[in-house]
Amino acid sequence: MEQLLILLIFLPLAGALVTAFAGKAAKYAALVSAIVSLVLTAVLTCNFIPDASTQFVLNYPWIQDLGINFHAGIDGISLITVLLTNLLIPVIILASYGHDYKRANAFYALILFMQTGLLLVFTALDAFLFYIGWEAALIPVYFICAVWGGKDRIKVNMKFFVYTIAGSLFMLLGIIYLYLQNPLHNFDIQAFYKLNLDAAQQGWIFWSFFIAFAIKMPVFPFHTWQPDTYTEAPATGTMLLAGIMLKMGIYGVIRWLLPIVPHGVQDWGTTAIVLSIIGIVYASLIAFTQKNAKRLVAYSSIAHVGLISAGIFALNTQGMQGAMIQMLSHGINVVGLFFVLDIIFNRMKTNKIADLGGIASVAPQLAITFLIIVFGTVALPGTNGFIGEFLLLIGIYQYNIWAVVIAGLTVIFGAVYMLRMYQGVMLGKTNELTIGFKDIKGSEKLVLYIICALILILGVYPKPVLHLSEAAVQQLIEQVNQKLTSVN
Amino acid sequence: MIDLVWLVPLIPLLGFIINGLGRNTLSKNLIGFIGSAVIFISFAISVGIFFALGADANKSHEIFLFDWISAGSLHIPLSFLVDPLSSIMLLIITGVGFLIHVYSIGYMHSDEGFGKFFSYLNLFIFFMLLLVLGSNYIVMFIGWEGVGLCSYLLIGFWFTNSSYASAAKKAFVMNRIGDLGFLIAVFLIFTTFGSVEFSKVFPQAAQLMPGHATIILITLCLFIGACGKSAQIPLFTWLPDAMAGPTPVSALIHAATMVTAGIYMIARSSVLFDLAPVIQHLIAIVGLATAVLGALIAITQTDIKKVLAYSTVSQLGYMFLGLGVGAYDGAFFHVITHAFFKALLFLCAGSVIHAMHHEQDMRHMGGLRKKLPITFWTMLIGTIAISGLPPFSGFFSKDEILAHAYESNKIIWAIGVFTAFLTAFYMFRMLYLTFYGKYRGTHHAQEHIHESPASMTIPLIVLAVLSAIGGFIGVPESLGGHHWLSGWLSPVIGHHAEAPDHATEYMLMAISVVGVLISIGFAYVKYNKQNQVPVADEAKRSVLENLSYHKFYIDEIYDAVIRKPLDAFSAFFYKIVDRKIVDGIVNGLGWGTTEASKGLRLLQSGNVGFYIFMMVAGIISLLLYTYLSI
Amino acid sequence: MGTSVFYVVAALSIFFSLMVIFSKNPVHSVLYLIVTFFTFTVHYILLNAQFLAVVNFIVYMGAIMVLFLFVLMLLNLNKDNEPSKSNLIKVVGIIAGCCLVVTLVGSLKATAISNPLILKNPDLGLVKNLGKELFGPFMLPFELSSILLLTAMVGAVLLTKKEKV
Amino acid sequence: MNIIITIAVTALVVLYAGLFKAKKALLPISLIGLLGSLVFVVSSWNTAQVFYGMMQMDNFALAFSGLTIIGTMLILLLTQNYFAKDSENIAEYLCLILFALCGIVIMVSYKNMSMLFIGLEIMSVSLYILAGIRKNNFASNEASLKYFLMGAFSTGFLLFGITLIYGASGSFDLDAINKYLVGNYTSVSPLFYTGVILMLIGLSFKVGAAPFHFWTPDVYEGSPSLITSFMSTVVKTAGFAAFLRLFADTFAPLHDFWLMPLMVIVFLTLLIGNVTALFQKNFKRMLAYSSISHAGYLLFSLVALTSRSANNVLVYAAAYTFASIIAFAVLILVKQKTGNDNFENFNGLAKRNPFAALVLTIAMLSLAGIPLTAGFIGKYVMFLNVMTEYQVYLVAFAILNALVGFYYYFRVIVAMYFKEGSEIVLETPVQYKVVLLLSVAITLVLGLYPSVILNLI
Amino acid sequence: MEHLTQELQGVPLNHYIWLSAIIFTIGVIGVLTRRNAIVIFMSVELMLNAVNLLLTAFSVHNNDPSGQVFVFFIMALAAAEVAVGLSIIVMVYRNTQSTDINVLNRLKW
Repeated sequence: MEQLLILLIFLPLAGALVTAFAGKAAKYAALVSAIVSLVLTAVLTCNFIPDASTQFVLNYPWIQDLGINFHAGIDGISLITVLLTNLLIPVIILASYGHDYKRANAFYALILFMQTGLLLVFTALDAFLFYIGWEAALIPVYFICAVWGGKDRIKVNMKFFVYTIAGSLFMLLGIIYLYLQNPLHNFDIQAFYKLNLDAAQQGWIFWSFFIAFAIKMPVFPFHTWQPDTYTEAPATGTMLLAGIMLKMGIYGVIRWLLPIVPHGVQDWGTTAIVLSIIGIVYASLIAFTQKNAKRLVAYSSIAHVGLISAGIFALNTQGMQGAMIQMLSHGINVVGLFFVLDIIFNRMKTNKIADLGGIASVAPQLAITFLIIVFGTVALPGTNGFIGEFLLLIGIYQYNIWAVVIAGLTVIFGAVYMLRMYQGVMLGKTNELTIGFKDIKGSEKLVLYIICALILILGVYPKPVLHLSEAAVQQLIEQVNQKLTSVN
Repeated sequence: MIDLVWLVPLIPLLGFIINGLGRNTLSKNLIGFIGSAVIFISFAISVGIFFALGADANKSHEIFLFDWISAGSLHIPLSFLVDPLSSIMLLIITGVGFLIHVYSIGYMHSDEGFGKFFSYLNLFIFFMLLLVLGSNYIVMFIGWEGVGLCSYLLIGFWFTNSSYASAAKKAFVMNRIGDLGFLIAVFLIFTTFGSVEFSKVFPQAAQLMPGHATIILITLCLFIGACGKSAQIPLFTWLPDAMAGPTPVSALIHAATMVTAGIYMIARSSVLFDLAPVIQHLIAIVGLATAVLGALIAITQTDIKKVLAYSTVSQLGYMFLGLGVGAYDGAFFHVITHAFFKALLFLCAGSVIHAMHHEQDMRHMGGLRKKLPITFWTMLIGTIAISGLPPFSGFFSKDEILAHAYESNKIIWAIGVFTAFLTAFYMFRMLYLTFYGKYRGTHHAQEHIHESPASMTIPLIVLAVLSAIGGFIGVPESLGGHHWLSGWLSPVIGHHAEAPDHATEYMLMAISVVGVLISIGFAYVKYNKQNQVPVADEAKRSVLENLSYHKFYIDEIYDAVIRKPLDAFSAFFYKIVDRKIVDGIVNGLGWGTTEASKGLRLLQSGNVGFYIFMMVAGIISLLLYTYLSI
Repeated sequence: MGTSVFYVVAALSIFFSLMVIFSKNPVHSVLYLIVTFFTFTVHYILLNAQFLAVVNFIVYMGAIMVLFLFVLMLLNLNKDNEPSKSNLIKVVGIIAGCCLVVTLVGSLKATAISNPLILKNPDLGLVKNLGKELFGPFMLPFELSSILLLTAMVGAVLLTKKEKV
Repeated sequence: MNIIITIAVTALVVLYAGLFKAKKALLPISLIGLLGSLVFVVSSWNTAQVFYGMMQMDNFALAFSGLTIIGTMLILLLTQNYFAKDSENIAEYLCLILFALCGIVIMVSYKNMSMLFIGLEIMSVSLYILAGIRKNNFASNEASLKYFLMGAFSTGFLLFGITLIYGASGSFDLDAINKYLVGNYTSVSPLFYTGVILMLIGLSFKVGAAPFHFWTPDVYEGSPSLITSFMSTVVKTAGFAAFLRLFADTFAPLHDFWLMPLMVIVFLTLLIGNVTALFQKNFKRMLAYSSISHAGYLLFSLVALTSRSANNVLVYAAAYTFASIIAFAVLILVKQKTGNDNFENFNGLAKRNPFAALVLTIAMLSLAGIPLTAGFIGKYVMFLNVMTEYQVYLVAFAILNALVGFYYYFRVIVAMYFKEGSEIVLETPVQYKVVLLLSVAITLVLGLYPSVILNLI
Repeated sequence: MEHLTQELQGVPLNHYIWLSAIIFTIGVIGVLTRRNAIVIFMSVELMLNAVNLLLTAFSVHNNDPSGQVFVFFIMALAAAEVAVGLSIIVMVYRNTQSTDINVLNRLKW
């Protein structure tokens, strides 16, 4: 069964190679590869036993001298993220069909290359491997954004790149420290879990990891790369960044931060939650008056991620499960949002809310799908967003009631800015620009239908997904609590 | 029969799906038929359930469908609760809903979005049913937010008008403020009782001491939720704006059903509220204030729908007053009667508007009595019903609330009665302005005025009948009835306040009836005899009139106190904090490094002498170190 | 007389080396340098390093200095036309030099090693002795310095020969 | 020993071949000679022979010899047509490079100060000359003279240091010196300390560490690119090997003493190298500053002396060497077409020559230290090395500098991929292709499976 | 000769060190203050000679001939270096008609 995981991880890489040399057929090759991955993921999910154990474990020596192993496996938490990745990649590839990218083979190869990196991040059980995946996912997306992005792309992407890599290098520092502390001298996650570090050590390891993750998510005040990058990146890049890449940070917190330095979390978790919650309100407020829809969604993403982050640090089953499902939901929704904006940009060459309006009257299909996505984002019950947000809020509530009162403002603010945007873009009278808007068709329709279907299905019947991660999440929380109570 | 309850919401959902998918392909007749038929089927089933429940000794049935969310100790099943309260709500929703659907066939016939409209209506019914059927707070919340969504969609139905779209947004956002309260209440309930199921929460809650802090917090949050949905102060301003939607929507959502969800929710949670007298007082006061405010504003409005909207606000305030004084059944009674007569009034107004080609300003109406006879007569019935003249339905329900208010606090009662007088006044003002006097519109329009088609008038007639006789389900004992409704609801709403003794009750009734009659007379003199017409917008008014006409400037106050500061904050955070400070620090680091680079590279002057000098300096310092360290 | 010879010669060394760096005319510098080297030769003799004294005399004074002089003449630099550095730089340079010598000597704590130099083996610096050393343990570097010299030869030819363009 | 002989003989053969105008044969002869020496490297693996107590061909020496020889071979492959257009004396150039390589092999294997000195000087003198072989080029002249003057000056300090150590310990032999240190640990003569510091200065100069780095940018920029590539890769590697042999082994007992100055040097080197590189307009000059910064990282191995220090330097040097060779190879190609080294000339390279652009990208990623390239492994082992002594602040500082590094390395990538440039088509000659492919393959292999090199020494 | 050297045996070693250090520093000062490349080069030679002298003194002090052998190597280097250095200077002079090092500042920043 392990072979399945090897196949899963390296199939996209093979796909990337094929795609790179596929010439004109690159986009189809990429899609085929992505769909095969998706099918594999489905097979994997079917074979997954939803308990707390790590399954499909691979463990091969890699760089033995440095104690580095190719150690990967899947548990419930990983599975959700793997599912997210392999579900969204084909959607994103399909969503890019509206563009005629130059050097398409390189473009699609990079996407698939990134997929391998992401899968490594989400399955790694070896800190070094995790780090490698972490960076391996970053490079392709940098190129995607910088080569195919907007006119300000170079500067903005440089900032993005340096910023994120700054975080990850400090994480590397933390990893090295843990490695040195580990008497076994390897990077095995289980060995890291067993380390007994004192409070000071845990504190600074917490920060070395947290900053990396916080930048990736991004949590206030490490977020300023994000709106610029999202705005300047090509739609595909934005979707990759917001849909999947951001989850690396969340996953990192769950997998690497909480269980390794529970005392650090205990000492600094409040700070993290406060930052996250500030981020929610702050980003929501900023989103209120954004003039560019893409930027607005970018800020909204900061707010949503802030909620997820706060939910995780609340350290309880509901918050964590909420984070799991919200990762999935946010990925789907944000991809949908950016895709709709991309469709609009493709046709109108602008994402300025003031320039748009009235599209709903000429493109009803788009209007409806967009509406569903918007309501998914504002967490209307019956959509996927609600499940996550509800669980997250209940998780945060158990941490602190005032935290939830402030974090809960997202419920209101989200509605305000999202509906403002929807109104500005879709409603009202058509103007000279939007009068000639063509409704969605072909691949656009397919993508949006898939996204809407996912939003509704997850919203109505989330149980299978929740079930996948439940045991793993509970075990993780127990583990953390045990560590908290046993020592000190 | 009761086990089939899942069909009740499911069928409208099917209608939504069919109409939604076929909105461009199916013919209007078919859409109208499907849209109405599904509601009718639901109605039929609801009736069946109602009688089945009546025959059943067990008054509470939980129908489990599937597990929805489960995380840790939190388990939320999707299950329905059929009990007297929900069964009666089913009847109202599907019954009134059906009539409004039928009405809409006529009303919306010429609209492009006919299919869309029906699908939205069906969806609304679905969510509303979910709201009342949910056996736990979360399912209720789904419906709660779902109806908010439909309200958003339907208010913004004519979205090309951007002020309509804004009204829709406003409605949704204001509802959301309440929803947050609801949500927090749910969290509190979950952590306090370990469950959100009604069947587990209420028995546990009954064990608690009254005035328990958590309970107070829970009920407060629930009340905030109810305020949002049921348009109470301070969250009521969305409801008048919601009149932007097509009139059947106003009738169905913003009069008969959705806005009463708050009352339903509080009635449902009466066990909790009974334990929190402080909150009950708060509810009573807020309700009363809302009732007065709504009535005061309604007096001077010129838009026929706005009058009805503020009247709705006012009536909702009444219901809250009822809840606040512990008359849950009275409040609920008013919900029912209000559903009848307010739906009727809105539909009549719709009929007028339909006839006037979407003219809503009463200053351009007048003398329509002859041209629209059915509309006139039905509207007259509705007006009398709302004014509270016996034996029309409004009389009984309003009186029950007032009687309980009197028991609770005389001042509250006095204000309540005064509000009732106001109600009678502005309702008859509306009636006179619309149907009496001379026609004040353009001649061109006058020629086209005609009575509405049967699909519209039949629902009017049915509703008029209901408005007229609907009060008999709750005839108080003092008038020889035995208050069937109260008895029916007693398994759900265990505790209810004692009614005052008969003599007092007679006196209260007399006062209110006489007062109402005087008000009507006053309106008659002013608007029929003297043919006064409200002045144009820009004309000068007295201070009080001006305040009323401009809705006490509440929208403007909100705008200045909340929206503008928030937008200013937004701009401040974005332009100053985010761009300048947070991003400025990041960019500053980059800039600093570049500047450092510019500076440092000057060291590389190209001059060998300088290089060697620097090297020597380095050597000297290293030697100094050596000297110092050994 | 004793050790005073050393001090006299040392003083001369210092004096002439100062003259080397302070005389404006490069040719004079070379000549002073030759004199300085001569004083070094004397030092070698005093240390009984006869072989080195000879080599120093031949290689430095004979070959190297002549080369310098030759180049100076070739380039026609026998005038004191060197644009001198500003006085500030000179002062700074001298101060730096003083600092250097202070720190250098200070770091050596040279005063601590006051034991007099005693020639334990009078034959130490004789050709025979050095030859044994050179062709014994130092055979390899000795051989390898041929590469160094060869390199220098090739380089000198390469750099100064006119290209056929 | 036979390695040096082979190289030296090859150099002589080349010199003679040059005399007989056998131009075509020069490069093959050199390569065959180097290949021969490489064979000797492999064959004497694990033998740890000591020659006359002067040279120790242990695995350390062999590994570094191997690396420098391979690096030289790759650079020699780039000489095709490189010198031909402005000189007749190709044989001499090759000969000088080979002589320098001789010096380098001595430097990596010395066991006696005299050998260090001889090796260093053979190498340096060759380089003084090589830097100036563009006789009519002002920049080349300037580079040569600057290098020479400052090199000679620094040699003085190195020699003074050797003298003082000799004075204190009474020997030039590294073992004897080490024995002296261990034997008199508490009463090491003050002369010795100063000697160590002066040697630190001399060697820092050779490897281009701040504040003794000033020659580096000017000389690298002024020298012919090919020579610069040799200087910045092979020579730098050798310098570090020499550094390591002396400080990591012989002077190890005094680690506490020279750690502090070394740290200062490391900090300064990282800072100056990275920060100054940021604002360069000239690609070659940027590479010069980047080489300074890499010197800073390489010195990490001396900050914490572990059993892996030597090997870490090898890994890092290998990563750096191959990536730099790629960079210089592409630079030479670009410069031959456009005439100067500025960044603008790389604009749009991805269109003109996608292969070169891709390869250069990988090289830049490696230099920047991005995972999956050798450069990352190099940086990683260095960080790991100093982290064993928990030099957290140093690593944090290095990380900050690495960030600056990303910035300027990515400028090249940005220029190649994201900017529009001239339409001049750039062809890659076969030999260049070979060099580029080999280097990139090594870079990636070391990045993906560094085990091949991690335990060499 | 014999007598002379015997006479001199009283000179303390540190005086040699001082002498070398001073001459070495004079060389450094020369390098720092002069602009003529040839004079700078001569100053470097001065530095080397200071080292040579010290090495010899240590050699005598340690009674070890290897120090003097090393001096021999330094001389060999000096010879090589002079050959190369002077040819570089000549080459530069050919191009710039100057041996002033301040002319050499085209490569900077």
